[in-house]
Amino acid sequence: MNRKNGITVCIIAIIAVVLIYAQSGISFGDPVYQDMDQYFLLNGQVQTGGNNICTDVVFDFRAFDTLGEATVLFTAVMGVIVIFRRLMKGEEYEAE
Amino acid sequence: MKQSNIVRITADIMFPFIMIFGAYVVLHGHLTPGGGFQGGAVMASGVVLLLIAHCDKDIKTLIPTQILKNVETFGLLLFGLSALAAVILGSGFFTNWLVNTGLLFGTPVEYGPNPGYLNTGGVIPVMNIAVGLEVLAALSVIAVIMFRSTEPDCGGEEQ
Amino acid sequence: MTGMDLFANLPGLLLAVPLIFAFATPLIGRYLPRARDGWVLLGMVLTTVIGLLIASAVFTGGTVAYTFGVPDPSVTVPPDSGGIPVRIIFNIDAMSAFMVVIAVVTGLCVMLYSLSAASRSSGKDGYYTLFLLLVAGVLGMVCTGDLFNFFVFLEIASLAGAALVAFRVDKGIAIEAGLKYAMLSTIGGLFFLLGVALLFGQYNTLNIAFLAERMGTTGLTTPDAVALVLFVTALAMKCGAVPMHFWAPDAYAMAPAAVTAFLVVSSQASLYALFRICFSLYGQTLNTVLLGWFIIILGLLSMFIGVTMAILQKDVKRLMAYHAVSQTGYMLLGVGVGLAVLSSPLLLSNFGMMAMEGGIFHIMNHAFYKGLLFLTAGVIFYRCGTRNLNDLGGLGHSMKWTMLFFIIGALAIAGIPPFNGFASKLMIYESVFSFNPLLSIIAMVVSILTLASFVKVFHSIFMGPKRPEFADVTEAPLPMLFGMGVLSILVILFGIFPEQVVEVMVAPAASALADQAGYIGSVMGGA
Amino acid sequence: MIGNAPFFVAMLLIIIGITGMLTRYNLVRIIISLTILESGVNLFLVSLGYREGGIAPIFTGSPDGALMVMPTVQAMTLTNIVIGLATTALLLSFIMVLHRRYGTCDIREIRRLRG
Repeated sequence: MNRKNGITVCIIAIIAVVLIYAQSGISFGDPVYQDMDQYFLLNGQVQTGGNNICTDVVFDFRAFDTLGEATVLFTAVMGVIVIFRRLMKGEEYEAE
Repeated sequence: MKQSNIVRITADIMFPFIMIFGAYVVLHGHLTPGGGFQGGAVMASGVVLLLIAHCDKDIKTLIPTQILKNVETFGLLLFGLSALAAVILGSGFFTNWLVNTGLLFGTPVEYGPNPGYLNTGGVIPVMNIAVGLEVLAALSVIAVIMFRSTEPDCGGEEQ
Repeated sequence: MTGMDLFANLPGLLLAVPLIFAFATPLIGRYLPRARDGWVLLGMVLTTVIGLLIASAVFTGGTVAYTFGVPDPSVTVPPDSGGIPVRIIFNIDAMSAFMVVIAVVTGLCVMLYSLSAASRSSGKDGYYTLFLLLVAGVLGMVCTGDLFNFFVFLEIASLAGAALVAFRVDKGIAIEAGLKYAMLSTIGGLFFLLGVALLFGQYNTLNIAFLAERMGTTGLTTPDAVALVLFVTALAMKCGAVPMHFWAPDAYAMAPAAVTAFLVVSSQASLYALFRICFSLYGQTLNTVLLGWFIIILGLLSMFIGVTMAILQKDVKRLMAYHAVSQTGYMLLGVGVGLAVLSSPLLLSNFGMMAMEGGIFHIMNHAFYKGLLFLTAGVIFYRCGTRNLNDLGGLGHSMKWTMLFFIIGALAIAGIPPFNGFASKLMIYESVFSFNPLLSIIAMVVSILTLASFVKVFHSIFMGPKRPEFADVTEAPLPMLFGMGVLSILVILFGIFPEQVVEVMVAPAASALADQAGYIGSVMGGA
Repeated sequence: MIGNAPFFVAMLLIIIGITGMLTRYNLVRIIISLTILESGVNLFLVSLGYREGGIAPIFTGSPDGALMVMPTVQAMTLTNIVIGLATTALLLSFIMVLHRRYGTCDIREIRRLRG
């Protein structure tokens, strides 16, 4: 049990060091490249007619992602329906 | 478990207001913070409120699952087909084919701050409504089915 | 572009068709239950036709780039944006088209098989809907040229796969397997997203080609390296390579057989993404020798541990699942060798390309023969009600076609000529031998162990006297036989004419993977 | 270092989530850890788009010519929130069925599959 705890602590420590080291390479509040978002801010309103640029990005520039996201929600609903379905009489799969 | 009268009556009074607020968030998604998902989640919270307040009644008659499922399918199909309509009209998939046409949601907008006009945004408001309906129905279906499955004498959801 | 041009919009329709058919399936299943089977079959056939059309367009005319949301989808970079792609782009090169072919062909066979396999269970609406969503998820994963879009489709495929793994809910073990799969997929997905975030924070783009170009000018920074580690971890988890393979046997064994056959393709889509990220995103920025050796070692571990664990198994599908882990190792080995020599053109042309072609060819072969094997295991379970090797026996008398298909699949997985497994394994052996003879010898030993394991399985299922408890067992229904028949014909055809297949599909795929500049150029223009 | 505090906090949340997932045995707690991990990723994503002194990217009634923060990460975060919600719902329904079958949520007791 102690050995397992040691391994867990090691894994967490490694992940912690790596992640905290990684974020130090990006500076907060001052991104190096901003051109794509600047394009959205300058042209989004005229091209899509929406004042809320976030919604413009969600439903126009990256609308395909949004379809995927709605699909994920639909998948979860179908999954929940399938999991909680009422089984037919005599429906049995696992022979134990 | 039976809730007290205060809870039930408050829920009944609050329900329409929550729905209206959710619909506002959905419809103004292209103008103010919010959108289909947020508004849909607000409306679904109204449904969940009803579910909690009236949990002693028969949920099947209060919130019919089949209607919610149909609403969900309708929302998704509206979303998918409004994107596909662009292909039928001769441009790429997901092109905003209603914008700047002068038709429904088609008023052109100038760059810069403005007070916000509802009749803008092209297919964005249409998709907002579609997603709003879908999220409302999806979250409600999940909540209703999970809730129903906790009842002891319930075998599960019929197919 | 004027008028309705379906042909230019095929990549969009490739995703739109299965998604819209899936959305409508619950409604049709509720109000027109008789039309449901026809509806889902129609959806799958349409998807297959579109997929094959795209693949033929790519193999004859080169990479297809498709931009979502603009009037002319072939314009990837808007003229007023200063040369940056801003929208989601599907970048279907030969490698993607190759994966599309695998996904649609396997998907169609599995769908045919499902039509009778699922006939006895409840919840068919959910089953078919989730299956179409799984197909759509895999197609999106292999077509997209956008990292965040890939993440979204990864989640669709993961959730649909998890729900399908848990489809047989009656005793709870399937739920446990589904929970494991869903949990692992979610963690993998979040790691992947963290990697995407690290890249986006620096380069402000999500397009793989444009990211590669910007990364090439900046050089490898610390967050880039961490992002690579996160990508490799997440995708190795999802494709079932060894240190993170523990979900694979459970999920493959507990899912319905048809789903298992497609889950193999889903894992391979993650494998494809792993290769895509190593080659197209990091190809020129990174010291690929180290990464190549890392992937080779992953492959060796997968091969060896997979086959060793498989020999111990009593459950037919669990055994096959461990073999799936083991075969994944061959693909990692082949492509890993290609990656290790990517920076040296001489070695690459001597044996590196051939190793990559072998590894990529093995992806397709594995999808077909492993799909076939899982389907035969499903038939046996469908007719006999058990998967335990000790309880089975003597089925050769009553299930002659199934036995034939099993033999074809087993010989193919063991790499015996003239089946397709031999063709790809030979390419891997030859090329890896010139890279490092030891690796090649290990690969051959694993192949022999695979053969031994399948001889044992064959013997205990089909040989022996006819058992009384299986006296009324008859041959599988026709749609199931048809689905298996198509796959076994493909297995034999690809085994007899491997050169043609390699020339038409595999070699373009391998060179597309190795050619990072071409990938960037297809989106950014020029180059 | 102090300038990167939002990133640091996000990474801390991720580490807390991973720690919880590795050390807890109750499935519901594992799901809670997963959501913490996910919140960390979302926080990291959304803080990537901040620009010094920027306002929300909405033109309705905004001041003239103001600097706005970057919208793409917000869209991505929105997408990931919904995906996370869907995943959590599915995982929780798995756990509900498991609890009904086995009567426990402890992974040490329900582990019937041997990986």
